[in-house]
Amino acid sequence: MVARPDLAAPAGGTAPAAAGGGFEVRLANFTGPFDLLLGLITKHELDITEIALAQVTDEFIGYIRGLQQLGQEWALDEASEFLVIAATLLDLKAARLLPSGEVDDDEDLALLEARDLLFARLLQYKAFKQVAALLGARLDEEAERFPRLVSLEPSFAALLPELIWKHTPEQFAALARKALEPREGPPTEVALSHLHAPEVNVREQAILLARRLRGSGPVPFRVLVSDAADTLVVVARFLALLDLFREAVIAFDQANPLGELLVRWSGPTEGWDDTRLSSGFDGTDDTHHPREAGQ
Amino acid sequence: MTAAGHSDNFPSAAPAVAGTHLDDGESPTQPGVDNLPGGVRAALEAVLMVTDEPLSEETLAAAVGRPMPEVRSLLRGLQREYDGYTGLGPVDGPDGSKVTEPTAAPRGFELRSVAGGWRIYSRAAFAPLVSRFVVDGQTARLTQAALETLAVIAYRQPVSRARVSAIRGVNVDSVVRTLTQRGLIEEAGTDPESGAFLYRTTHYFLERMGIGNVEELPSLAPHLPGLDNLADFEDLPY
Amino acid sequence: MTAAGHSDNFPSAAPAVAGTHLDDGESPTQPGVDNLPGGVRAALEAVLMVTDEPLSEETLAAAVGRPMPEVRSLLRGLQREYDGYTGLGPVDGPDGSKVTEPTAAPRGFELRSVAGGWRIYSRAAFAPLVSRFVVDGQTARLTQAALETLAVIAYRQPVSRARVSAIRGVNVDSVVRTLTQRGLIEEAGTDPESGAFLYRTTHYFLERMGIGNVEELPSLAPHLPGLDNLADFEDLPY
Repeated sequence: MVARPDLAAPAGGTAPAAAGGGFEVRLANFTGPFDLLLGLITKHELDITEIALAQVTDEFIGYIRGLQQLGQEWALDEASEFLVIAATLLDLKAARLLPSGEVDDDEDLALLEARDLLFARLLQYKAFKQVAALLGARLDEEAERFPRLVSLEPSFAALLPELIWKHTPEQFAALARKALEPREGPPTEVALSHLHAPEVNVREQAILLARRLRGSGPVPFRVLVSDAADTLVVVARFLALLDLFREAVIAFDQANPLGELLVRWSGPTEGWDDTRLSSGFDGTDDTHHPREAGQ
Repeated sequence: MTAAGHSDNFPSAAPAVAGTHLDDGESPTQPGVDNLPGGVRAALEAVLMVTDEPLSEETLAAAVGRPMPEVRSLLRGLQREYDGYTGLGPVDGPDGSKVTEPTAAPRGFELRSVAGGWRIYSRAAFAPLVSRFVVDGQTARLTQAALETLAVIAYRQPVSRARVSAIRGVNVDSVVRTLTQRGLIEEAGTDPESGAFLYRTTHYFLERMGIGNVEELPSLAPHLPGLDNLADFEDLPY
Repeated sequence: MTAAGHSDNFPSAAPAVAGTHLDDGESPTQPGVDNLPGGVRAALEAVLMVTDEPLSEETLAAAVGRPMPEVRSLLRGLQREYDGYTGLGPVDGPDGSKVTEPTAAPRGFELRSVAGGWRIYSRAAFAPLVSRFVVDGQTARLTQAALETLAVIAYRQPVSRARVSAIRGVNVDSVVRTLTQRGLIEEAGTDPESGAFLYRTTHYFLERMGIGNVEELPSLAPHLPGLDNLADFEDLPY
C-alpha cells in the first residue's frame, strides 16, 4: 500500500522523478509538501474538502520514507514541513480507524481543527499555485513584446550635461569595497544568544547522581533533586537517571501510582566506570560549560 | 538613459516635470508644435522614439505642452492606428466608427500603456524574428518555485519571507534572492512587530506583466472555493 | 496618416495572433512571415523599432527571409510612408484613394539609411522638442546606485550584468544602460559559457578618475579584513 516515492507522481502530467535522485530532484517535481499532497489528491481524484485520505496518507508517508532512505541532505525546515503534514494526516487516518464516536472530547475537536487548518492551508496553496500559473502565462505572453529601448541618438546624447565627477581613486575604492562586501542578508535563523539559560550537562549530572547513590540505600527522587537550582537541572537529573537505568546500574521502586519514586543503586559497588556512560541526551562533548548545581 | 524622470538612476532634481510647461508663457517651443508637420500627434511619436521607459501621460503632456486629456486621446488614437484601425480622428471617436471603417494592416509595432506609462513595443507576433536582435530584457523563464513565490508576494505584499514560506510550505530564501536580483521584487521596509524584511513587487514587475498596477492582477477569490476570508487562516500556526 | 493597406498580406481576421506560427526551427528564413498580420513590411518594422544599431539590408533580408532587392524596396516604401508619402511605395497595394491623395501627415519618426544601415530615429523637425525633453530631469551627477555599480564593474571587469546583479542584490539593467550612455563603461565581448554580454570600463572612465589604467585603481584586498575568501565568493580573482 505504501507507494514508492517515484511512483507518487502528480496527476498534472509531470513525469516521475528519475530513480536515484536526491531530495532536490524531487522538489523539482513537487515544490513542497502542499504540492505533493495536492498531487496525490488529484491523482486519486479526491476533492480536497473530502476526508477520505487514508490512501493519500499512506502514499505521503511512503514518499517521506523514500526521502529518508534516499537523501540525507534535505533541509531541516523543509523536512519538518513534510513531517508536520504527515503527522496531521496520520492523526486523521488514525481517527478514522477508531470506532466512530461522538465528537465531544477535546482530542476529537483538536483533530477536527487540525484537519480544517490543513485543508485551509492546502486550499490556499492551491489558489496561489493556480494564480502562479496565470502569472507565468502572462509573463510568457508579454515576453514576446520587446520595448523600444535604444540608446540616444548622438545629437541628443551630446546634450547631456557633462558628468560631475569628484571621486578620488581612494574614494572610489571605498565604494567598491562597500559594494563588494558580501551582503548581510536578514537573519534566517532565530538567534539564541538572548537566551541566558545555563547549559546543563546530563552526563555530569549522571556522575553526580551515581556518586550519591552508590554509597547509600534507596533515595527518593524528591531528595535527589532537592538541591537543584532550577527546573533545567531537575530535568537533566531525570534524564541522567534514565541514562543510568539504561546502563542497568540503578533500579526504580514505586509503591503506587503517583507515589514516592525511590531510586537505588543496583550496579557493582566497586569498579563501576562512569566513562561507560554515553555523553547523554544533550549530545554535548563536555567542553561546554557544565554546571553542577549545589556543589 | 534618455527620458526625463529617471528617478532610478539620477536624483530627480526637478521631479515636477509635468505642469511646468503647460503655461504657454515660458515654454520655449510649444506654440510651434501645431505648425510642425504631423502636429502634436507626431510630436508624441518623436518623444516616444527616444525614451527607454514607460512615459506617464503627465510627462508626455509636459513634453508637448498640451493638456493631459488631449494627449491621452491622441495616444489612444495612435495605439488604434498602429493596430490597424485607421481613419479615426485624433480624438477617439465612438465605437461605431470602428466597425464601419475598414481595417488596415497593423504596424510591426504597438503602443501600449503599461505600468502607468506609454511605450512602444514590437508586436508580439514577430517575437521569433525580433528576439535575435535584442539582448536587453531577455530573461530566462522563472521556475515553478519562483513563480509561486512571486505570486504569493504579489498578492500579499508587503510580506515577509517567513509568511511566504508558511504559505508555500518550503523555505523561500534563495528564491526571494533570485527574484530580487531579477528586479521583480524589492525590499519594502521591515515589519514593525517582528522586524522581518518585507517584500513587494517592483515597477519592473508591472512592466513585465504588461499591467498598470497591482490591482489589475487577476482576482485570487475564484481560486479559493469555500474560503471566504483566507486572512483568517494564513497567520495561524498548524 | 494611415497605414498602407497590404490587403494581400493581411489575413482578414483578428490582427493580434500569438506568434506561434513561426517555429519552423532555427532557420533564418521565415516562410511564415507572409501569414503574420502586416506581412514582411510589418516584420521589418518590428525589427527596426527595437534594434539599437543600424541594420544592413543583408541582415534584414536574412531576418525576414526575403531577397535583398525586395527588402530594399520595402524599406524605401516605409521610409516614404513615414515621411508622409502614402500609397507611393513600389510594393504598395492598389488602394486607389491613397494614390490620389498626395501627402499625408508625416510620422514623428523617420527611417534613415546611415552608413550602410537602416535605423528609426525621431524626426529631425522635432529635435528642439525632443532635446528639451531629453535634457529635462537629467542631472550631471551619478546616483549612488550607479556609482556602486560602476565600482563593481571597475573591479570585476570584464563582467556580465547578471554577475553584477548577483553582487549588488538588485537588478542593474537600467543602471548599466545609464553608465553605457554616459560613456563610462562599454561592452567587451560575450562570456564564452553563458553568452552574456560582458562590460568593462572605458578610457573616458580612466580620464575622469585621473589614472592611466585599471591597474592603478587602489587595491581592495588590504581593506577587507576577514575576507580572504573574497575570490571564492566572487568566483573570479581580480
